[in-house]
Amino acid sequence: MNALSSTTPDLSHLRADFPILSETIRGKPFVFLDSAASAQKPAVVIDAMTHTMRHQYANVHRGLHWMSERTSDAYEGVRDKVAALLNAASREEIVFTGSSTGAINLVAYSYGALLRPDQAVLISEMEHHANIVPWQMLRDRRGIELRVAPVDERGELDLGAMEALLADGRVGLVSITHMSNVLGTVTPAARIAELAHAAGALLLLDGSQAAVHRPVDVKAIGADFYVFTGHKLYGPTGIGVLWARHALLEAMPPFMGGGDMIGSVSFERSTWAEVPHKFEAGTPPIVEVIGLGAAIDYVQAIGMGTIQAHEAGLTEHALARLGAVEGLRVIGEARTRGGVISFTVDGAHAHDIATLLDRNGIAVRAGTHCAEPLMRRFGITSTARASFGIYTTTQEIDVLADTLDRIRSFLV
Amino acid sequence: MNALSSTTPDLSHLRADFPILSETIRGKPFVFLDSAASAQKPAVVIDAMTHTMRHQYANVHRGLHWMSERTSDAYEGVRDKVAALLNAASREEIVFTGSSTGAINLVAYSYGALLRPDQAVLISEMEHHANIVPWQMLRDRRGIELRVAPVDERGELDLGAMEALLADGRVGLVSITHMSNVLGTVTPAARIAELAHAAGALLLLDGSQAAVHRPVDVKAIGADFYVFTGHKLYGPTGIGVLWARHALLEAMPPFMGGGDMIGSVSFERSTWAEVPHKFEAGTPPIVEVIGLGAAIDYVQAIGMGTIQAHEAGLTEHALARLGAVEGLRVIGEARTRGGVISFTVDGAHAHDIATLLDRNGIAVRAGTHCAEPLMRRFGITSTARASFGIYTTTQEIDVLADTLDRIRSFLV
Amino acid sequence: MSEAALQADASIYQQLVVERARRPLHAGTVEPADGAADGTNPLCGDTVHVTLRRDPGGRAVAVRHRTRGCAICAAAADLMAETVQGATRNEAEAVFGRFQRLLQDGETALDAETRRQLGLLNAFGELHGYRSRRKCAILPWSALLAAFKSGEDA
Amino acid sequence: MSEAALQADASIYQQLVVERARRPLHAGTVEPADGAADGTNPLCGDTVHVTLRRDPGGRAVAVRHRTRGCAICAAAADLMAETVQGATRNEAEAVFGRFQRLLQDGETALDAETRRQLGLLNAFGELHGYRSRRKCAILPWSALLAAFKSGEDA
Ligand SMILES: Cc1ncc(COP(=O)(O)O)c(C=O)c1O
Ligand SMILES: Cc1ncc(COP(=O)(O)O)c(C=O)c1O
Repeated sequence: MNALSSTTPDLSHLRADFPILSETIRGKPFVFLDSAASAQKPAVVIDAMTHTMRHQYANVHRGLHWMSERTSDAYEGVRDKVAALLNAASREEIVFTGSSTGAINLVAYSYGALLRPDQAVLISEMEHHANIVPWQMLRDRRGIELRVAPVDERGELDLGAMEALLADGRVGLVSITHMSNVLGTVTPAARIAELAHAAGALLLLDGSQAAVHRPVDVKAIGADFYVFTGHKLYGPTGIGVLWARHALLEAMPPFMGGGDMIGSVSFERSTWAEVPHKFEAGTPPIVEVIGLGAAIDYVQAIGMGTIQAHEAGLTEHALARLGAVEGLRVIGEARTRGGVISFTVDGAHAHDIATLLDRNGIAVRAGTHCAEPLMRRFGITSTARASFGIYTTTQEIDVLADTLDRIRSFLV
Repeated sequence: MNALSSTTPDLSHLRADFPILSETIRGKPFVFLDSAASAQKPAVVIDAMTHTMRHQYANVHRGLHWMSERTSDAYEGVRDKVAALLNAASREEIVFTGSSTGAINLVAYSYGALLRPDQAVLISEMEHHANIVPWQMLRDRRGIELRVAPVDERGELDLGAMEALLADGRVGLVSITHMSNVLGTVTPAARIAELAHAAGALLLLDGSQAAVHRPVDVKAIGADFYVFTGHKLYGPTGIGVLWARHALLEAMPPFMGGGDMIGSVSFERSTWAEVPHKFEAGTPPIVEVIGLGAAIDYVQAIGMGTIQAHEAGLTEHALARLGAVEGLRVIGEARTRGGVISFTVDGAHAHDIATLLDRNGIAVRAGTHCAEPLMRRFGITSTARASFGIYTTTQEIDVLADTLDRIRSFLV
Repeated sequence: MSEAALQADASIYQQLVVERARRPLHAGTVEPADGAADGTNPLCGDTVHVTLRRDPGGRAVAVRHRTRGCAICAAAADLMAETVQGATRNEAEAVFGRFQRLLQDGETALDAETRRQLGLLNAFGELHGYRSRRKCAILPWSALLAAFKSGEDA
Repeated sequence: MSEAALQADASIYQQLVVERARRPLHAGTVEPADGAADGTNPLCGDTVHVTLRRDPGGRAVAVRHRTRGCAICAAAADLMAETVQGATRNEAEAVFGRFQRLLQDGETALDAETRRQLGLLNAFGELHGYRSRRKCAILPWSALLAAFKSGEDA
């Protein structure tokens, strides 16, 4: 049953880096299989934040004094780390936001203001609400059309249908997830970029999941916007990233107004600061940015390729083990996928499964996973979801499968 | 010279709570007089954040499992603490944002969408850019008028002029600082609320400074919106607060779209969650909210009244000591004021003063303090600013005054 | 499959809960009804449809539910229907109040008299350690109270 | 006022810097000028106006500045004017390059030859520990290079 192929890297030594993993839940060892909702934090991230607040903290940018300069250096240094992570052309292309949601809303308000009312935004059936609702709000504000590319039975994007939806040249922006938080599907980003660009549209990729699980190269993909969120990448809450091509950031109007994003202010007229500062109004999440920097150092030292291989091994093992649980149906069987597995069990409600797993120390998520339209697409109301991180082991997956077996016999 | 009146509470024992205060800067003891830009953090705040990430962390709201429930409880519990701090009518009136800037922009986008183009927003000459630029952007977006109430030579709001600006009944919102970050002026909030309401306008108070330095009672003031920012209240970065009357939050459209702020989502139409969740899209700054809760517990245990008295004593002492420095001019002499003192020195540029103070371990801020229009009002290009916190001592103010004396004789 | 593990499962999903979820005794609709209402949990999409008939004194002489939901919700609906049989709206509200206290504070916080009054509903005692599931047990009750009200308004 | 404290102040604001800020030797405007430009720091509002005259070989035979700014900026402008007297645009750019390295890395990172070439400009050696003030010292140089350029374009 221990189906891990020999090429799967062993990362079990990393568990010691995550203090929370030694907690017990209701008297049981903590089996955390909810990383897709938010990942746990390694000590290096916690320590970077603590160190800042204990030894080297002041507001950034505005101060001439030692503490402020040093804090600004640490803050700005993280822009280079993010640029390297995504292979961005320059550090000026990196905008710090509060989360992925904050980043997508920034684009919807700012780039959205540049779209003409007769243009359309194209999303897909497998988007997270964060990549649906901002566009609905833009539609209702500005009159643009919202188009939805279908997902096939396997849980893959229907590229043919997508091409048809692009054909009239009226789509100004394609906004698609790079990896589904429900199905695990990794979308063919470079191919979508080609399709979008051929139709005169730009491409935003929601990398909230993908950036955590695999190497991302925005240049090789040919994307125009890319977003991710710190707390899923083993980093702090309260910090997200928008990457966009420099020329786009230059052309876009600011989103929020306030300190640090202005050139000069008079009551008649204000001018904007250079990008990326134009988009960072007010005191930024300073300590959180520094913590994100530590998280990026941490995953880069492991290697995103290694992380991807590790999770591929886990996913393969999990699909085999879960597939053997009676009545269990995995939702989504994309050929390219990451370590997120949604499932239903005949005769057992997802919430009951989650509660009984929790009773046994195992944390999974149950519900619609902020993807109601996708639930409708598959004719279900909710799923249970197990998702993996760098600290997940095959033993944990085995505990999950064994416990599911027992729960099923108990409930059904 | 040690002019501290006997009624001034001695808070010097609190210094031990702030690890950073024992750092040295360029070989000198760290004298931190830049709290108005961002305050230092007591160990209890740092520990609350660390404890969360080490022992009890998961995403909030969405999870059924133990860690998620406990984290949600901790997160939601802070709403009660904030409501108590401001004397809000209910916890549902508290919305978490990324900062004061985020909170004001939320109101400018959301409540701003309810203003008619023939209405006006009234601000003042002493606003921080965070309370100017969002309204300029609203003006440019929606065509509303932006009116500016003047500030007199003393640095107080000209209430007569304000009344005149309200007289035609076209002002929909008055948005005024509760305490100037440059002049230290505390504005007569309850009186402004009366004037605004008599003219049919609502009142937003920017409490970024006031909430740090004195007790705030939004009910007694009669305000409609109140904002503050965590990092100035000895709390984490990346967290701000919007308080608004429940009926207003109900009436306002959402600002950002995404997870957790929806009732249900279909591609045709989405419905919004109950307030305050309607305004909290996506994964919130969970750890930062918990840290803010620890900061509020900390200042509440000291007592906001005690903090106010402490700073009143410091300010009196500082005005006496700085007033005796040759060529030094304090900008702003409001009768009701808090612990923020801006000054110029004849023949010495503010930046040189700041650098030479820094050379001696003393952190002050120099520049326009994100209040360019106010600089223009006083015919200056920049000031140096010393600002006080609960950990500030009269000894530190003495060191500042002595060093300024020396710097002056050295530079001029 | 260890005995201890099974017991752990059973501590939250007591035999009675699992049985009533599988084979409810009070499922269906009362026809004709003097009151009917739906309860929906927008978070998970679960729904409970409650119908009831009342005697001239206002007592619910028949209560039925149709539930599409989790085991907690389905069992809570069925045990609710059984418990409020013959109750007036006021009496049902009093039972609901006790039930909420059970969910909120747990069995040990209640006095013996309250626990006695709760009867079968004590099966949900361990739910108080599972805050996010409490609303599953409460959903049928919101539907019931709305059904009482709809009958009175008609 | 202790001697040690005065020395600390002087380590960043050397005597030469303070003197030139108080009493510049090269303030004013060259008239007529072959090149003129302004430099402005939007953060503090400081401005430097530079005018120059060149000989047929392109050498700046006269350079003057009008500075409204902090001591660092004023002294940097004055010492710049003195240092680039007689320099071509290329030579001035080379001096600026060395000056930037001094500000970036500090005196100790430079070789003896570079330090010798920097001459009076070594007075700004300690600025490298005060990153946010470097732009004050650089502002006059941006104005100078723009002034050279404006002369050539005309
Ligand atoms: C009066 C005032 N308003 C608004 C702000 C903005 O706060 P933040 O930068 O945390 O958004 C500040 C501080 O920078 C302030 O002093
Ligand atoms: C695919 C996807 N997009 C967007 C988000 C939103 O991220 P956040 O809540 O951090 O803004 C998530 C996670 O919740 C996600 O999985």
